[in-house]
Amino acid sequence: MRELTFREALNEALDEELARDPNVFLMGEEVGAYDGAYKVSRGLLKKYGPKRVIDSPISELGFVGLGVGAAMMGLRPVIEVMTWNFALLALDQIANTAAKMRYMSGGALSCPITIRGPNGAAHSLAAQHSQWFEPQYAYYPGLKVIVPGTPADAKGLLKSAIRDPDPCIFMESELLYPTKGLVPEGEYLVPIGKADIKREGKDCTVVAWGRALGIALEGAEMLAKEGIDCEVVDLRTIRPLDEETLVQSVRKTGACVILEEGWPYFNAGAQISDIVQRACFDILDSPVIRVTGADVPMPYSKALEKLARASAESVVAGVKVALNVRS
Amino acid sequence: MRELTFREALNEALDEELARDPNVFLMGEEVGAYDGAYKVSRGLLKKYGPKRVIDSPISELGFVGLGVGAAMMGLRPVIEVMTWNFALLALDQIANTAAKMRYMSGGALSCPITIRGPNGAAHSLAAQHSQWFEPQYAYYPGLKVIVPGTPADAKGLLKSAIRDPDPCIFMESELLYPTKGLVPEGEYLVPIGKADIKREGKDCTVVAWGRALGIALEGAEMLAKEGIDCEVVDLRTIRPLDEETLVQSVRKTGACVILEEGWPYFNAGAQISDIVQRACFDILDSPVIRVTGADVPMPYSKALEKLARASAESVVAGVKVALNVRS
Amino acid sequence: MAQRTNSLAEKLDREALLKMYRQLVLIRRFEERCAQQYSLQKIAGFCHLYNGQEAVAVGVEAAMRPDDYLVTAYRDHGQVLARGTPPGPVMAELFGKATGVAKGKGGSMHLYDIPRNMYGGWGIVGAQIPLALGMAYASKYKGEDRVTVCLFGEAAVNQGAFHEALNMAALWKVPAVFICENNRYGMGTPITVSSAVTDVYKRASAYDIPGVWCDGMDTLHTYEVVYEAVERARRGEGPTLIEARTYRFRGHSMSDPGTYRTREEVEEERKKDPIPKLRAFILSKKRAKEEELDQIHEEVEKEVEEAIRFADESPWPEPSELYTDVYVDPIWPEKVHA
Amino acid sequence: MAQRTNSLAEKLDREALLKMYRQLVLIRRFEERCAQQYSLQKIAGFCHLYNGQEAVAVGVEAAMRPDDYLVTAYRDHGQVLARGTPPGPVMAELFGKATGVAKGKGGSMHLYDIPRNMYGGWGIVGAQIPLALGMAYASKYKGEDRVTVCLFGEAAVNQGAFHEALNMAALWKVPAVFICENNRYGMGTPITVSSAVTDVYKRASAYDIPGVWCDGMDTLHTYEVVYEAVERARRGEGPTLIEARTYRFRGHSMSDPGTYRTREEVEEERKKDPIPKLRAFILSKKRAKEEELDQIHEEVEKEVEEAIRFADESPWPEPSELYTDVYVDPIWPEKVHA
Ligand SMILES: Cc1ncc(C[n+]2csc(CCOP(=O)(O)OP(=O)(O)O)c2C)c(N)n1
Ligand SMILES: Cc1ncc(C[n+]2csc(CCOP(=O)(O)OP(=O)(O)O)c2C)c(N)n1
Ligand SMILES: [Mg+2]
Ligand SMILES: [Mg+2]
Repeated sequence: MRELTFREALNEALDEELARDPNVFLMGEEVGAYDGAYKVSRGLLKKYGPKRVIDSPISELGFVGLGVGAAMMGLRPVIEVMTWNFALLALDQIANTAAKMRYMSGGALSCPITIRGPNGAAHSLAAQHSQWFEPQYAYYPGLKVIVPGTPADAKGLLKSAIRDPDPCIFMESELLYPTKGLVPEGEYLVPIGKADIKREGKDCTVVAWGRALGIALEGAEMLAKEGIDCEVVDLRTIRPLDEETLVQSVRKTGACVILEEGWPYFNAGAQISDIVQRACFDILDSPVIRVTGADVPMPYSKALEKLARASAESVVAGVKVALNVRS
Repeated sequence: MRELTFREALNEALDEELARDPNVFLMGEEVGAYDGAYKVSRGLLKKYGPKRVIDSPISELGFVGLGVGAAMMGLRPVIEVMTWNFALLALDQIANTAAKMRYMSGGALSCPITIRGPNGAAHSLAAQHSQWFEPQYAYYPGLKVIVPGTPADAKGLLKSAIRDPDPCIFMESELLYPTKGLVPEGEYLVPIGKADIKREGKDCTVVAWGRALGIALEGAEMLAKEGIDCEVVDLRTIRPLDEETLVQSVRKTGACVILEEGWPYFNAGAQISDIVQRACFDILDSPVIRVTGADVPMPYSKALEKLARASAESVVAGVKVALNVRS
Repeated sequence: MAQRTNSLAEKLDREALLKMYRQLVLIRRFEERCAQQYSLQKIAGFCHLYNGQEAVAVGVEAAMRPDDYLVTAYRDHGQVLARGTPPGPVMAELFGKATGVAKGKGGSMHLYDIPRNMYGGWGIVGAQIPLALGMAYASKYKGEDRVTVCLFGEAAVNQGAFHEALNMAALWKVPAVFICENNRYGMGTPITVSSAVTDVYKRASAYDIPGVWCDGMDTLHTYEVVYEAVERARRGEGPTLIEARTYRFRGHSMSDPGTYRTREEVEEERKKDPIPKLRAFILSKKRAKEEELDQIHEEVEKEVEEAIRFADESPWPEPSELYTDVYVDPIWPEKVHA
Repeated sequence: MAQRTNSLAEKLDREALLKMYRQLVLIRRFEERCAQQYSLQKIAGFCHLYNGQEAVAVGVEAAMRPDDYLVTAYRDHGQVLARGTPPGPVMAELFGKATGVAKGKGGSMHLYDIPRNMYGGWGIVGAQIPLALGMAYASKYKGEDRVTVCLFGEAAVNQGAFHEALNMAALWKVPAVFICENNRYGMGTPITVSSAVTDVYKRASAYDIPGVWCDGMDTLHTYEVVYEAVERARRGEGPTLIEARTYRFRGHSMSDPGTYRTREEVEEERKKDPIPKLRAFILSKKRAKEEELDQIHEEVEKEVEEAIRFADESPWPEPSELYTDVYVDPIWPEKVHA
């Protein structure tokens, strides 16, 4: 095991997969000569040349569609969207073409594409650049939606996504890129669709994924000091969702808090809450509690932005509500 | 009160609003000379002329963006998307521009646009033409999402949407267009954000909206024959959601089934379920049950399509599960 | 400008010409019978017929190698038949039967025949254009000398997808030929109402690629013009935009009465019917006798009749098929959604 | 083709020229101070400076009437200052303060001044082009004789939004002027790498509208070319596509080291600095004396200093502001989301 940043872990995954399979190529805005807007593809153009690492024009619908078409022909495109905010322009090619081609062709077509890029807010990027898109993609049958929370998972899941025969939506986080974590040496894969318990505990299950994982763990540490022992379930994949691990954990702890950085309504956590309330109805002592961002477009000003965002403190508050503990 | 079809009711709403306010115009593919792909705008070009009723090129991103820009300047555009399936191409202008301009400008800009068109499957239109989009839009703060289920509501809500100062997403249904219902004479508005109890009952609340309302009512009638008395709550608006009416009903009946025609995961019903499980935790005797379409792209063949879709029978089954009644 | 070639068509042998003729007749007859079957409610949903435009699919097919790739929109019956897919599985698809080319899951707008390099069949106007870019990109990537031909209507040209894809296709010189089937209407909207530039081929200048037009009611002219573009692409010289000027004899789809066109206009265009045109050419060049051509009509008649029988007698998809083909491996246990 | 006009610039009076000069200097100085404030972390997020491109915003402003509308992308400091918004509220916005032009909610990429007809400030590349179409459409609808000027980068031209909007703008002859600020790079990507056609103005041919270029390092040439297009639009003759050839002296945004350009290239371009160019013109035409121009520099220096003080001393937005301006009337009771 070595310490790597999230960015380096992703870079290794891309590097290894480019080396392993000549059908893998990386395309997107600034991925080549610029080494990536967020430097995830650093060095790859130099190493693999312009056939494998391609700078695209700013044409999200077009180059995502290119990737979908190339995947349909058996290549393994990795398409970088500079951020998922911009990928709304390409949603038609993802939801109407990639997600459906296999079904509409009665299984004759496959679309082994991976589309990846940063999701969620960084700091002070304002409304158009600070959005979480998990629920928008997880709605569509035909897609897989992966949102890793640690460097090790990021590497193993990205490699799995690239090898997966179905279209994978892979969501990273600008704020996670520089964060560090232990990453196994050598080749390994993390399976798509398996949650992971990142902290065991007995009092309350906290569900999180992506960057929210770190916030959940931080909240759990704060609660531990008050004698409350949380189990943190890292979903890692949103579609398919590992209902088994999720439900087992809640059945063990008897309480559930879902942390999501995105907006509070019609988000991914709502689905998780629905699953839990049904599967754990008989054992829950209190309703499922959800901690989310505020229901507002993200404000620019730091003074407001911090109020709009989910935090470890809000996790602590949420767990206390779930456990009926007075603060 | 007269009987009108859903289509006629919408047409009346457009007609009255075009007559009332010279700032209202209707634009979309085929809305003019062709009288609308689904004939909702029948006769309006003839009556109001090409300044008020405009045929657009097939450029969803462009003409929705045009509407957003025109609304920003104080006009009241009604933009018809031929179906919501095609509007994915325009989602950027809706989610990133229309929904956010007021906030990003600190209140200096408004976007009183209405974007409307059919949502959901008709018959045998296959995967790309048979999708429900409520949850995709309801996620975004800044938007209002309206999905009427009767001709009377359709008329009153469309008029409210056109007059509303915020961007309204208005979802109709091809299958509802020819269906009839009583519509009040003369001018009236139905408020955005108010649910309506379409059938009173005491045993179980069935939540529905849009075309699912009819299915829910049909299911309720079938259940009535078996002595089960359902209350059918028609949400009518998905964002903002009338939590009060919803929760009151469930607190009265003690059980809740949510019917949604769309896919089962990360849909609108998940949010409703989440609200109910929390607000009614103390009184629910069984978990919230959800009845939805299947988690597959819509198949073309009628043999398969009928299996993929929510039905009155599935509502009956869902209510029995919720009430712990054996079939 | 319509590209004039060195009369490639003159060099076509009897076999090639009769094959083209048969394809024209097959498509026409297939579509006529589709219309009937639609009224009988055996075909459902949206159904866009190709009558009148046959010269495009057939001319294009003649210009392509069998291993070249084809992709088009929802008006796709003609193209899949031209590629050589037997009419039985095509009709069965329209009937929603298990023996259909997409097991009944796709329907009229989504026809595929991957072994014959027919890649659909797509329902979102313009969406197949970036796909075609990706297909051609893949050929170039793999070092294949196969060309991708992409068809779309004149109304699709106003989509951003067209613009983005053509820029990249030109920039990267992918082996693709973009063919606009300009039948002058997008549903009920004439091109003059939707496009600032009505000579579609002129849009090529914005991408610095050749733009040419061909008579899309003339199978041989279409063949010649497309052939040049396909071979140009094969030589690695990049994409071409072709405007095939054509006309659909029927409404936009089965539910369209087509009242936005005058009877006279339709009559006028019907005089340019590609079938008599190719017939006259074949006879004038003495490549076949009248009876031989009549014979083709009879054979096709039977073939389509047989296709309908096949579709009629085919089974419906099994209920279990509902959940297959969503993913390679199902992601969750099948469950009732109630 | 660069449009040569009848030397409109020659007719500009002293006052007009000094106003332009002051605007150039103000923008330059404002941006220099922004860079400093950014390093001091008083400005956060993405911050795209306008140094080098000032001639475009200033030339455009001179060509517009105050009641004409302007809309641009995220590189918008120059435009809002050129429109006449005082630098204080602009700087306050960048600081995220309550006194900012958008109450601190928008930030650097989203600057607005509706009373001065500056409509933003948009962050999705190309998205302001359909908006501009709608703005101009609204003017035409209302019968106003006001023109909408829309600015965008050369990389935005590859977006579908550009294509769709230009087609409709041309089709409906809306009173809009589309100005591409061709600074030759979209982030780190040179136009040659992203566009099949690098003379942006030539794209106009695909919409059958005039396409012209101007020297975007020359305030007066920009003024002349844009003026013709604005007046053409005002006369109801439809839109024009203008390519303003310019250059940004700094990186794409504050976080970009700009290593994709050679030092020589940047040095070469810096020689074309629009400020000395206009200064030389003013002096050569004897419209003002050296000292008067120097005086402007001093005044601007103070003005920007004052703007920073104003921003510094301004209060942060109240926490309650979090929930305002989402809708005209809040749709649900404010609630804690924990
Ligand atoms: C994005 C999108 N918008 C609208 C539609 C509805 N629609 C289907 S076909 C069509 C007309 C297309 O005309 P054209 O491109 O000329 O092709 P043609 O039908 O004439 O072959 C329209 C508007 C659609 N399928 N997709
Ligand atoms: C749709 C979209 N894709 C990508 C981005 C990220 N991005 C912001 S600016 C930019 C470069 C734009 O270049 P250009 O249009 O030439 O304008 P310039 O920055 O040179 O003024 C990119 C890629 C974005 N904001 N929106
Ligand atoms: Mg057409
Ligand atoms: Mg640029």
